[in-house]
Amino acid sequence: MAEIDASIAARKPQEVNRQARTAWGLATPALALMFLILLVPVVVAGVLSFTNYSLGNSGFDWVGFKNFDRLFSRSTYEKMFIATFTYVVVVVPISVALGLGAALLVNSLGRIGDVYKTIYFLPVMATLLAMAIVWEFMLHPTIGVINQTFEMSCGTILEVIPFLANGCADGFPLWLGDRDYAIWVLCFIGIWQGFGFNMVLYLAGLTAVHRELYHAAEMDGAKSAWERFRLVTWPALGPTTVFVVTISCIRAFQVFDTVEAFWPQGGGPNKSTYVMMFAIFEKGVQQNLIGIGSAITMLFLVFVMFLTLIQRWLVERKVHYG
Amino acid sequence: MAGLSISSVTKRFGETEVLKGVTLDVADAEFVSLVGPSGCGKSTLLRIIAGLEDPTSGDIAIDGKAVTGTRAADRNLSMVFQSYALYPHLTVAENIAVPLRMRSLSAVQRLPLIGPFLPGAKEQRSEIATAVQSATEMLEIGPLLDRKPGQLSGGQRQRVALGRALVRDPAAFLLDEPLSNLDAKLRVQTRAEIAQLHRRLKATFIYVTHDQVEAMTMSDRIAVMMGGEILQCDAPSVIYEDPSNIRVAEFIGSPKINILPVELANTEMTLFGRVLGYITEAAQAGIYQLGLRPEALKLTQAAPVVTGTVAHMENLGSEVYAQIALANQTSRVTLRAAPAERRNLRLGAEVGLGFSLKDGLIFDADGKRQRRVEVAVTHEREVA
Amino acid sequence: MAGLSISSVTKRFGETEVLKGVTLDVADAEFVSLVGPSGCGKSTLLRIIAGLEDPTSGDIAIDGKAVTGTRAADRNLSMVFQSYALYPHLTVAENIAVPLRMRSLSAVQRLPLIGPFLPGAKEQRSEIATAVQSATEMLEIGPLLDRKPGQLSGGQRQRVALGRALVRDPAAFLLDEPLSNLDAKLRVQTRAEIAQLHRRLKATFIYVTHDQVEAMTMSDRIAVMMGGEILQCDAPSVIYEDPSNIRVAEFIGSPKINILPVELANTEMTLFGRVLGYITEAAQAGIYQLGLRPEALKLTQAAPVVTGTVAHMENLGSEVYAQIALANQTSRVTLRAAPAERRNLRLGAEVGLGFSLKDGLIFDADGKRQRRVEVAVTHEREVA
Amino acid sequence: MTRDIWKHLILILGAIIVLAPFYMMLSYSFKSPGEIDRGTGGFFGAQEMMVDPRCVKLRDPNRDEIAAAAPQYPGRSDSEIRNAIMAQAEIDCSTRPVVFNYTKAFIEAPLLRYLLNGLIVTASIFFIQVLVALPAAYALAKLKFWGREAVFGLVLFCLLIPVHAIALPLYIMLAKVGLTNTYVALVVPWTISVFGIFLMRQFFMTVPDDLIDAARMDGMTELAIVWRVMLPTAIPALLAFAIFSIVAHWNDYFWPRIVVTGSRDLFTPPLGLREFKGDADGSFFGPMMATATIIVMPLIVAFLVAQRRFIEGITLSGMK
Amino acid sequence: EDKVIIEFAYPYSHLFDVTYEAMMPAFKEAHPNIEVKFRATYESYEDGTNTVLREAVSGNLPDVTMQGLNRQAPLVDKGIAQSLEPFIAAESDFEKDGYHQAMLSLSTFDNAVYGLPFSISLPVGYYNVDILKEGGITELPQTWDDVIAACKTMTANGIDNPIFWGWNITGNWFMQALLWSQDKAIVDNGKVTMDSPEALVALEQMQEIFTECEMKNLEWKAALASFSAGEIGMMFWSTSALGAVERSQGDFELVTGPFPGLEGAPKGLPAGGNAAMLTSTSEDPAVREAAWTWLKYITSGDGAAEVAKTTGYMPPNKAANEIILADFYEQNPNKQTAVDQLPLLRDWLAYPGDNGLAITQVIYDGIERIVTGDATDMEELQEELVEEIADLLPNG
Ligand SMILES: Nc1ncnc2c1ncn2[C@@H]1O[C@H](COP(=O)(O)OP(=O)(O)OP(=O)(O)O)[C@@H](O)[C@H]1O
Ligand SMILES: Nc1ncnc2c1ncn2[C@@H]1O[C@H](COP(=O)(O)OP(=O)(O)OP(=O)(O)O)[C@@H](O)[C@H]1O
Ligand SMILES: [Mg+2]
Ligand SMILES: [Mg+2]
Repeated sequence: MAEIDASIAARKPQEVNRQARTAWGLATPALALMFLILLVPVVVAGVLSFTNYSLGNSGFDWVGFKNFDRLFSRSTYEKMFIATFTYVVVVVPISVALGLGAALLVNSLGRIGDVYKTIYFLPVMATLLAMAIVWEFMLHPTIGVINQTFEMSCGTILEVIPFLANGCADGFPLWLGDRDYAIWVLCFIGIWQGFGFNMVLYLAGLTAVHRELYHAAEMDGAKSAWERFRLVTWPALGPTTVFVVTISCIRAFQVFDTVEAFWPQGGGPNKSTYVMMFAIFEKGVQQNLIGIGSAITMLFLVFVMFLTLIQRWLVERKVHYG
Repeated sequence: MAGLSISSVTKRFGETEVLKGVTLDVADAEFVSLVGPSGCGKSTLLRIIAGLEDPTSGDIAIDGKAVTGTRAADRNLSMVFQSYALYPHLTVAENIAVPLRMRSLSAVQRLPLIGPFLPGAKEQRSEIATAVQSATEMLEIGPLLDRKPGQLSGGQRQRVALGRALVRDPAAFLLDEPLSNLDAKLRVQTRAEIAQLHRRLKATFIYVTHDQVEAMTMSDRIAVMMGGEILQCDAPSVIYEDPSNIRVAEFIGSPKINILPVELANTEMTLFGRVLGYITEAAQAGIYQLGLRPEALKLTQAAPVVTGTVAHMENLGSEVYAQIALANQTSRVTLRAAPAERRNLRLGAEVGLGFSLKDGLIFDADGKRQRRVEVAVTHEREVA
Repeated sequence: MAGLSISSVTKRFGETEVLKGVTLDVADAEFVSLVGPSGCGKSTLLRIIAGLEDPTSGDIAIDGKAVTGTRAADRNLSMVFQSYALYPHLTVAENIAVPLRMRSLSAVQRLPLIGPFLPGAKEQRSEIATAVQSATEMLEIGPLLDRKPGQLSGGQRQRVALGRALVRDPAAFLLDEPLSNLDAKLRVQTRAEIAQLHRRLKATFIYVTHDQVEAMTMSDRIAVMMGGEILQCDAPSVIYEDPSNIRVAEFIGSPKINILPVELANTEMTLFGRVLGYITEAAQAGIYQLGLRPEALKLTQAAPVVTGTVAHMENLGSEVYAQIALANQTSRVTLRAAPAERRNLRLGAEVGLGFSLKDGLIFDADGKRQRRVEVAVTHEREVA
Repeated sequence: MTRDIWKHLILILGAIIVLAPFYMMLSYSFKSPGEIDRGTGGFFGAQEMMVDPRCVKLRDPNRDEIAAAAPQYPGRSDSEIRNAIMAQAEIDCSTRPVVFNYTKAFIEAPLLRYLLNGLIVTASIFFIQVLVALPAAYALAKLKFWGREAVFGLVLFCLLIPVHAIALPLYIMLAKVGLTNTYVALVVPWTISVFGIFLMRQFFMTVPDDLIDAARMDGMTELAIVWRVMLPTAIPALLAFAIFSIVAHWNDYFWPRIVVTGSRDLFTPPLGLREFKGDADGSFFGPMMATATIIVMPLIVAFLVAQRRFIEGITLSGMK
Repeated sequence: EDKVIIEFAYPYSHLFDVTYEAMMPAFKEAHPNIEVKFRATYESYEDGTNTVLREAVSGNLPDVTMQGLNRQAPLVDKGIAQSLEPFIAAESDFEKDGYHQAMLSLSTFDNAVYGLPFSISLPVGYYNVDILKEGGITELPQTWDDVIAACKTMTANGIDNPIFWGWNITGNWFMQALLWSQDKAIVDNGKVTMDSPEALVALEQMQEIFTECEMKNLEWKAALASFSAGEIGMMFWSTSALGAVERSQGDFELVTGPFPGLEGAPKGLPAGGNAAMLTSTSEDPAVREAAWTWLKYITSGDGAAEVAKTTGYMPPNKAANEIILADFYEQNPNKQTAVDQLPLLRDWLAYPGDNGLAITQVIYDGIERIVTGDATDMEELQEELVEEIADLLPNG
């Protein structure tokens, strides 16, 4: 008995080693690059967040937690949190749901669905800088198509809708220049731009669903599309959904390009779209206050990491792999 | 409870024609086995009946009503898939409960959180639990109820698939090789359970199997399918004893039937130049094929019809199959013998074989059964 | 070409102990069948031998060398998976060619574009093509070479999986129910091909099957596994005729062996109060179990040992199984009879049964075979 | 069929909303500046002749040049001569707006060169990303090893890192090794795609273990399994990743503008847009939209090609 | 023969590419041994500054760079831009080259010249004569009160969008315009004068304009589009946008007029535009000499003339007028307006310290609150701004 135990003890680590060695071997290039390209800069940023470094200066002073201290005392930063959260809370669920919905509809149409697939994916493919300009024109308060379309409804029966009635009376919203609307426009464009990508991810996920399972579901009496979805599709999409939600969340937290394109200065009317990434950019790049920019970055990381952990903890438990 | 009628169903996958006009009527409460070589179209036919695949042409009627265009879910059939198709994210118990939940609980009652508290839901849920319980006990997977399919052995998965099909009471059961991965003991037992279920529910069964014992013992009729056609559909004993086609005769029965060439000239029937008998009615002269089941051949010392040497032996414990290489011929015949006769059957031993011509089946050169050829036997050579 | 040695291998999945110390030595070029009830751990054992799963404890040696820590790819074994595990993106031909390409072509030669033009690659590629060709012909999947697995029937997939395993010449073959989805004819044929391959390659085979005919006819030895242990591993005829355990006896043989309770008091052996014989050597008095294969029972009118009524009949064509409900007893026995005896076996008919005690197997109450109990037979009751 | 009509209705409504900006973009790329700003001219614009201001400005004569030209315009005052020259210039420099916009896009911004740069950069990035990410994703999905959770956690953490936050340290690192203003600088920071690792890992999780085991039995090394089994069975996921990676880097504006401060020869396509950007001094929207339209074209073509490869249910069809 | 290569970077390609293209042939002829390599253009002034800062750290600065006028100070502070005094001293007739003294002073720090202005802009009024007529206005307003009055008349006559006032131009340009109008510098002696009464006047003036005229908070692209489309009556903006406005101008008559003042004409106006700075890190005197040659060329004489002809900016150098026609401005009356205002030219000031740009943003945000109606009490706003700015000042 003792002998056997000894042999187990002697062998076990060696065997684990074998898989582990291969695994580490496979992961090493990725890990090395991750450290060099992502983690080292983050550490640098972490160090800088305790300084008052500004690009072009020959040195810097240590300022302790002053940069962090600042973050919590100015009303601007409060607006930053509000804008960021509003964006995330609105964009993530809607773009995930629309992505899933579009994927399911498109998938159920077979070949014809390809047309929609391409169309819905267009916003993902287009250069944001150009699209932002188009949106600016479309959202132009007077000559933009959107308000002009609304104006067409003036004097018609549609005016019973309060929004249209108000608009016809007092003018339609300024959209981008309107502090009440700017954030919603931002959300809308975020969804417009992002759901197509979620759709493609879900389409990829759908290819991993065993077709025979749909047949089994049919035989089991799952008559409605919804029942088949609940029974087969949704569980099979679990891994995809984890991915889509995580990524959508992170991307929503990292929203920046649109804000910069629309409001290169200041982050929207009354800072209503002053999202976190823009703050990092404004401080760290535009205003060349590397210390504060780094501090916001650190805060951002801690913050998003925390939320990602919670979310993963909630979602991962329910997901079935393979 | 319903009869099925399949009329001239064809199915093409691209270029290949998989079903070439299948017609089959299954009476209410009948148990029909579908046998045939691998790839002949059995699963495809089952899937067409189920409504999972559209036939290229032809019609299906259930209980007299054409179901063309009716969705699978509305045909009220139950099916075991050859590949099991278990829901990977559900436990064994949940997998088996699915068809019941889908059909007996309303959409609202199935809701995850509030569902259980709706009126009537509780009783129905416990009814379902009972049904699942009894199905799993019957299939001996009771202890596995909380496992996911990924944690089961092959045979256990198959039993779950079977459980999911049998837990309901549908118009008809379509079972695609439901026992292929079970051991003999369990198979016999499950076979008996299915037979009993059949009697109890009086349900229609279409049962695809490769196991002839299953087909022979369970079925009211066996449909032998080959190359996308049904060659013969008849009671098991008829299929075995009175096949209408040499392909059916060859397919059914293990070891395979022995086929020997016989010649008919005038009224004489000869095998390897030796007269076996005389035919009473005139038949076209020419080469015919004589089919003899392994059990029709008997070892004999006295005046054997053919002689040969033992070329190969297979001992199944309960019986022995011997392959005899015929003297002066290239062909071999297989003989089924009792274990007791093993001593006569050492490899290389010279043996004489006899048979009774009335056990022989005569086919023409194309393989069609010649029932009209009646042979007046001249010399019986049976051994005691 | 190598022997395998499995020593006290155990395997746990979380709480459940699936293998409880399996020890088995397989000689070089030996063909061992692994049989056992569904879920007993056969596939798990195979996967451990293959190196796909690590045993919780115990060791595997191939050809005398411990392979612990050797990767599956380096053990040079070939395996058929119960679930086929075909590469869904490759055609049938490519699926079968994979193991050859992986082992005979160098990494450079395998490159998609330039590979074919490298020196030596052409010959090797054509060698591979030839090997694939002959494997597919043997398995009758020649016309399907360009299909993807998704376009195949269940049996065809299984044959591709088999082809992929058999195309190589490994140290040992591990086949997990490779014929379960094939029809009888093809199965017999493939069985013969495998047997021939075994003879030709002199390779070691471990063959998991549920089909006793396969196990009995192909194996040098059969290992009967139950509940994570190997109960007996012996030549087929020994397993059938001389099982060391009642569970082995019950598991092997279809229909199942009949077990009747016998009592031993002094030197008398009694069945249902009737003396069957006297034992020559003294044995512990008590209740024993007498195992009688269905073919050991004979119909007899004269002085039957037991009588009963025919309760159930199964006609397999080549033979008939009759279940006889014993008079005044709750138990039934199964009888294997020739088709000719069917007329005596109408349902409900009263029949008498006799048997020769030397065909009986005696087990103690725990199921252990009692080989020391020699019975001096008092009255033979064999029928002619 | 009625079900499908209902689906089409929803999808078409969505398509209209999604397409509206593209309709505008295409339309703007045809129109003259005035039509764009005023929102007139329908889809294709009136296509009235317009003057290329740059061409005209280049022909605006100096005092010396007017003096030189004087003999051709006898008896005219200097300013009359200038007027005449400018009038001629305006005639010579007139084009249709659509021609104007697209020629600007291709000539003023050497867009072909930029497109080629874009191709080189995105292709190299994607190639290396796949090379690096897939083995890691496979290890994370299918191999058991000590520290797996930690590595995966690290991947998730890296996913959170915003490029804008680390751009500066990265730029300085690259500058220190003298790589700014090279293709390398455009490619290297993106060679690691934690996104790709995460995505492929999620899809690899759904590949049946038996398939991998079969590959091991067939003698594949773990690396061979990655390329010969995992990759083909996860083709749709790889395509999704390809689309993501290519789209992101083809359109990336932020990073190229940071590292490419030297010659314009290294510009990627979106940087071509900046040629027409003037902020408060007014941008040139027509050529800008023409450029944007041209930039997105290769992506659309690539997507159309790629989506043919989204095959249904490939993963499990070889399994029982 | 020895070719000297110098590297040069500038912002806004579509505005200035043509300018350099026009001046290159003459330069090449004059200095065949100097090859100017144009770097990637800056996307904007901000981008220009950031790029140079980055390049300073990584050590690959161009030899000559064009920077926004208000961005020169930080580069001088950080020692990136180099003094031009040694070169000026070596030139015998430098003054003769005729820079407007005011312009030169824009680039003078601590009595040393660090940059030479290249293109200059000033705030002006753009008027849509058709709308003004429709709104019942015939005279261009001279003071903000006039503007407000005009607004009211126009609104009364059914004009929806009477005005757009370019408060959102970068660097608090219009805020500085209102302060300079009162002859007050926004930075005085290293102090930001947001706490001065003049600043309060400026804030209140803005509030008055925004609210009384019911000005919409338009983003600048939207504003330019609206004006070009003929939707806005009066737009106060930089002269430099003239080209763009004319290009897409709708069917209406456009005139430009001087920037209104608080009471009467403004006493001063901040200069916009950019200046050439020497940032060469080369040790080679030949390169430095070549850089200076180029720098001088583009800001004087022939070079400067092209600025006038090809852009909406004013040339930095009187010599330009010798090269272009004297009646150039007569032919381009809308460009004349800015020239007329030249005497008012004042510094576009940068805020001191590393936080200079942050201060700009604070003031920008403050003004935005006025436009959006978020801030109503100007005194309170001023207080808040002063406080925040104090926080950001180097010794604050
Ligand atoms: N991943 C797992 N987790 C838990 N239990 C498992 C797992 N895999 C297999 N088992 C259990 O281990 C036992 C042995 O499984 P194995 O697949 O070896 O059976 P088997 O003998 O091949 O059966 P079959 O003939 O049905 O294929 C079964 O009871 C099964 O339920
Ligand atoms: N999608 C497909 N495309 C092309 N051919 C197919 C497809 N599906 C099945 N087939 C072919 O159709 C024939 C019938 O298949 P089917 O599955 O019905 O056979 P089967 O009788 O069930 O065989 P098995 O006993 O092997 O399961 C086979 O030859 C198979 O190769
Ligand atoms: Mg089948
Ligand atoms: Mg198994």
